[in-house]
Amino acid sequence: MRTKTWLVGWALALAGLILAPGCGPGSKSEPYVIGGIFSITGPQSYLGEPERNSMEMVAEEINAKGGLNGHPLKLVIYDDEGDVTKARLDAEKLLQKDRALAIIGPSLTPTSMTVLEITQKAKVPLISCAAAASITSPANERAWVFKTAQTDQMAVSRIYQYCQKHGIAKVAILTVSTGFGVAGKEQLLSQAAKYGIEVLAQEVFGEKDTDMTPQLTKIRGTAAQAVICWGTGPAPALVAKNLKELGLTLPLIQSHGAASKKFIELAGDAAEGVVMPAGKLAIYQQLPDSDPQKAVCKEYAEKYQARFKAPESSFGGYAYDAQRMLDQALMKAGRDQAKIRDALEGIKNFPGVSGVFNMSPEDHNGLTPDAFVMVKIENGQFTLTD
Amino acid sequence: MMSSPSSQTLLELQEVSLAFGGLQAVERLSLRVNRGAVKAIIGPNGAGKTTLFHLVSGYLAPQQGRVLLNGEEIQGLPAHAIARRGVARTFQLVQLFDQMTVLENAMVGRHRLSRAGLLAGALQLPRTRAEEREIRARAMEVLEFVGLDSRAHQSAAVLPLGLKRLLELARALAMAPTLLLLDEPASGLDGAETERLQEMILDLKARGLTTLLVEHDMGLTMEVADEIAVLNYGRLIAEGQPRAIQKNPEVIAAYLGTDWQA
Amino acid sequence: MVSGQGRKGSSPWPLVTSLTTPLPILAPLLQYFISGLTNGAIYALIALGFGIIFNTTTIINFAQGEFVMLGALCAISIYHLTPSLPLAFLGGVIIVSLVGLAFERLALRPVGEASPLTLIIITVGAGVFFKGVAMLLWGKESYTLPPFSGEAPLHLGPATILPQNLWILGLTLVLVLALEAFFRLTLRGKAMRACAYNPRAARLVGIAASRMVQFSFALSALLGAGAGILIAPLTLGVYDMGTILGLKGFAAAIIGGLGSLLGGVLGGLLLGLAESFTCGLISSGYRDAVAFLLLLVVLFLRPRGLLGGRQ
Amino acid sequence: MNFARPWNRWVLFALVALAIAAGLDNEYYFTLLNFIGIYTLLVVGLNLLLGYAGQISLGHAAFFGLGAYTSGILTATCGVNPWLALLAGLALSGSAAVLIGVPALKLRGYYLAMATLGFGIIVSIILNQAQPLTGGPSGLSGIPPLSLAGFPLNTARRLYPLIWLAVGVILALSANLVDSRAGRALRALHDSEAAAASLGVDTARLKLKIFVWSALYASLAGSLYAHSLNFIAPASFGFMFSIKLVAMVVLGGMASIWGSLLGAGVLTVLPELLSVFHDFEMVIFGAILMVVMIFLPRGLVRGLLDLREFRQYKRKGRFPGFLGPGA
Repeated sequence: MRTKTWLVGWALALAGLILAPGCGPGSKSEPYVIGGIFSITGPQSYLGEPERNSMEMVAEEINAKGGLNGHPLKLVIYDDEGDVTKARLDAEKLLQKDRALAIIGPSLTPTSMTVLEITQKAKVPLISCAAAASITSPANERAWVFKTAQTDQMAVSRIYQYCQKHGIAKVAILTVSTGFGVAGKEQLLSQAAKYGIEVLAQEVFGEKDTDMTPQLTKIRGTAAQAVICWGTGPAPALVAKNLKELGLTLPLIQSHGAASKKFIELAGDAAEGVVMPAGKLAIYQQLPDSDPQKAVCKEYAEKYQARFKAPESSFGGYAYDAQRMLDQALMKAGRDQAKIRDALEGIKNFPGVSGVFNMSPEDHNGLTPDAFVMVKIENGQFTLTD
Repeated sequence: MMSSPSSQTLLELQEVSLAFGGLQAVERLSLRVNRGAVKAIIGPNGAGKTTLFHLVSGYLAPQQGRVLLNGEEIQGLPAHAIARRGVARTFQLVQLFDQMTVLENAMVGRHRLSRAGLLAGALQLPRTRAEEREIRARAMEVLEFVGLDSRAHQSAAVLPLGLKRLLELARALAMAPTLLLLDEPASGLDGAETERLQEMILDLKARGLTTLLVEHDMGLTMEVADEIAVLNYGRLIAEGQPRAIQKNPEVIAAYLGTDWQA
Repeated sequence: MVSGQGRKGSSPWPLVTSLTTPLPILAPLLQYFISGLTNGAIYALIALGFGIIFNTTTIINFAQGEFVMLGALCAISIYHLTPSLPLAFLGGVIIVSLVGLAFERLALRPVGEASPLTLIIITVGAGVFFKGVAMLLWGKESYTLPPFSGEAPLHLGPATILPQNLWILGLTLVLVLALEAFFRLTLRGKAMRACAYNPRAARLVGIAASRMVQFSFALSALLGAGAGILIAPLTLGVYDMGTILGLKGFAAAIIGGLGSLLGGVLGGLLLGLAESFTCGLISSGYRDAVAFLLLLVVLFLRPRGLLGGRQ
Repeated sequence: MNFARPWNRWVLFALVALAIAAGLDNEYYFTLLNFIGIYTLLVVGLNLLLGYAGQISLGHAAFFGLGAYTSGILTATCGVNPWLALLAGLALSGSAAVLIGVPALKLRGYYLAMATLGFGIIVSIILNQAQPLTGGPSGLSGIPPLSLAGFPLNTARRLYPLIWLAVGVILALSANLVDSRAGRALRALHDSEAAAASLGVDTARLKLKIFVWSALYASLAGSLYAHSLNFIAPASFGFMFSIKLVAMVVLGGMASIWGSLLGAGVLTVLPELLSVFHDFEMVIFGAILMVVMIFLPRGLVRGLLDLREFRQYKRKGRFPGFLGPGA
């Protein structure tokens, strides 16, 4: 005896109907629609959440002042939870359903790589907030892709310049097993020779690992004069604590991924003396007034704390700069996506939180190593160091 | 249904022993079952009757001794290999396939006599569909034999205990077995159902099926059994014609305790 | 040059120092051993939580790891309200045992004696549910909890150990002995084990099986929370810390033998050591892989585990 | 038209699939439907193993990953023809299934669950760490699209017919399988392994065969996933995805082929519809697993049909025959 399963057949047909009318909204509505894809939940939420907040903060400000050339900004932000499949679906939604003029994000390297495959084909400008250099290079295949995060290349060169200055020739590297970590490790290994630095040990740790003493014990066995820890999230703070526990006196150099007040809070007094490259946001008070970024950082930090009652984050700065640059491009180019792309590519000495941007056809990041300054943590505060 | 009688004995146990930890479930048991006969095994609870069944059907393997089917050693073979040699069984606690219908339960009985594998089943080529029809027909036959054909499409789970036992019997018969092991088929049946079961066992015997029966219902045993073996504490204490066994003092002592000395 | 703390004075353990200083190869091994033990003790504590419920109900609670997380986060919140560690410990432990009770009552009781398949899926679902609720309550940040007795590392020759680790090792030892005694010697303990062997028979002899089951869930939740609070100063508390800890705790319970609590602790320590030696000597990337490889080896060669009796 | 007879069901299935294709012009919906199709292949395979044979696997995403990465590596790095790479993926996943299945399927209940879970985690760690081969955590890009006789299926709309043809074929094969001799033996060993063995069913071999079958379905889905996204990262094949697959099986209904389609559909569309309050997704997801297992153990499809049958019984007072297989 067969059961009647028309119920399932009808359910599928109904699902088709419900979804169908949703497509094809009026595309000639007033506002400029801007898309956003961030890892708001999931393991990398400490990146996505401040990025979304900063983007919304800028849009609220613009709309309060009557929008751009009279067009209000309409933000459509999706959470990809750090998952490649979701990021792809969110991007398709922004392109097909919401008809976004341009998209900001995603927060991570893997999600950015999958999204740029279709935004590039659809000729829609994308400003990624992820670090890997491969997002905007090779330039000829990435005409429609920009990025506001400083690339790992620059952070590594700043670190190695610092090591040279302080007579550190032998280092051990400890990198996280994520896209960010792998990209950092490649740069650390490829640039070492250029600065006359020898990498004696290459250890890795998981993003969720909570005890790195075995790796550090192995490093203690080498002749390394400093430990370079490349990671984001809570783990780098635990590396600092483990280092202190083991009584290791080796100087600890972190990546720009750890340049946040949260790192100091979690690492506690193990953070003392830790050095890292950071965007100028971390120490903007100590910048000379002549530095064009000081005003921008100050404004961003104060507005963010007022609006969200939480400390500002350099990751949020990536989206903040992206939204402000996009506003400038929209003012100039209006709705034409090709013109928006050209406007973005033409941005020159634009002071942002992450550095002064000078875009060009060959460089869709527009930042130089001096977007980073070396900072040291002394009694719980970031202080400028050379 | 019958295989050619090469020798008088279909099943033979030689010095079979099995112990669970300290408990000697079956101890150096030797037993013969003649082709075409109905042999009953009786004995108090815990005498090792069901263990004997598990040993013959391959559910358990003996620690010592040999089990011979048609002269071939089968002890230690996995249960499905022994089943494929034509040994069918029912269970003391009914083991039906509850998520399937009565007909489907019977159709699984035809498993050893059909060949379609996973791929053939998925593709449903004509050959497989033909085999499927044949399986369905033979399954309906055994259901008719036990009188369950009217409930063929009902779920096995809803049948009352009596009918469940009949379905288990039908499923075993669907294998066209050479040897049928019945583990207390009458327990839980009312008078009429036991009567019906008795007729069926005799009918099957008439068709030449060899049966090994474990049963407490002495009335049924006396009617159907050609020979009775009595087990106590895993040892064979008596064997012979039903009449003789009934009067055997040792058997009575085993069942009713020593102070009932006749 | 960059300033850093110099090493404090000579170590109080002359024997250990004399042994390890001449042989430089021994020093890292000792450190791997110590960090292996301390991590292993964390897995052992969690394995105990599995053992208790299994001893009473033959259920494997896949949400056990989330009790660890909830314990840590509750204690951290309480500590922020009133900065007293004992109060935070007590509060965290009580809250989570109530959660354990509610979980048994609402999710497992209605199902009765269901198949392992059903119970696995329900407890896995509960784990995801608790994680989701924790994310809503505590957000996605990581939080710290101050260690119970200071952060100054103690020196065992070249190797160092934190006082917090001694708390973990110490409590694990105390707990396993207490629980073994409880299940072996006390009447209630035997009653709980009776429920596992045969709930119906247990009821027949007047054991309120359902109350025993509830008690076992409360006790194992309490233990999980305790473990969470103990490790929070080292591992930080975050809403998604429970999953991997739960899996490793379960692996430890199986390696040691599901039936035996002592086995669970042994399994945990073994797991911790395997991890830290692999990480130190082979490759740090495959640290978690070795833990589950060990699990597979035990499952395939000796499913009963090292000390497991009951199969 | 009686929908019960098999052929009518496939006509309805094709009709609905075509209606959706015609009705939509938007790439997003095709991408969504393609994912539903890919997940359905996975869920039907897992349902054969979990729902019909009663063997739990908490590491099924591993075979999905093996299929995806074999296709990805062979095509992106070695330039092999995608169809050959797909076959290679099937071969690799199949042999991995035998390797892990033989020892694991001797185990029962929790032990089997933990063995499959351990295997799944080990595979996802290898995908993450074997960076020179798999591209590591930042993923593997440059996977070419599939092409049929030179016609590249490089958009979701073009891939849609191929994926849903595969889904239709797999659903048909699985529905036939479940009703065949082997399918009955499978369901038999789920209800009582001892009784099935007593009828001559080699339960160990059959469990292994169905384990390999479900791994092949997963590998096929993995290859299609790799070629539809052109980029894969290890995070998509981890432990949480295995749990999501179990949820799809449970929601749709254990031992229900069509339920797998419904389970995959609902749990793919739900997060998209709920995108406004993403933070609740985990809570809802966990609740579904618990509630369905407690109140609707036979899943949505059978649960609703049971409800309908029960109401009929109340109204007409006659006791309807219970449900046959494959509802």
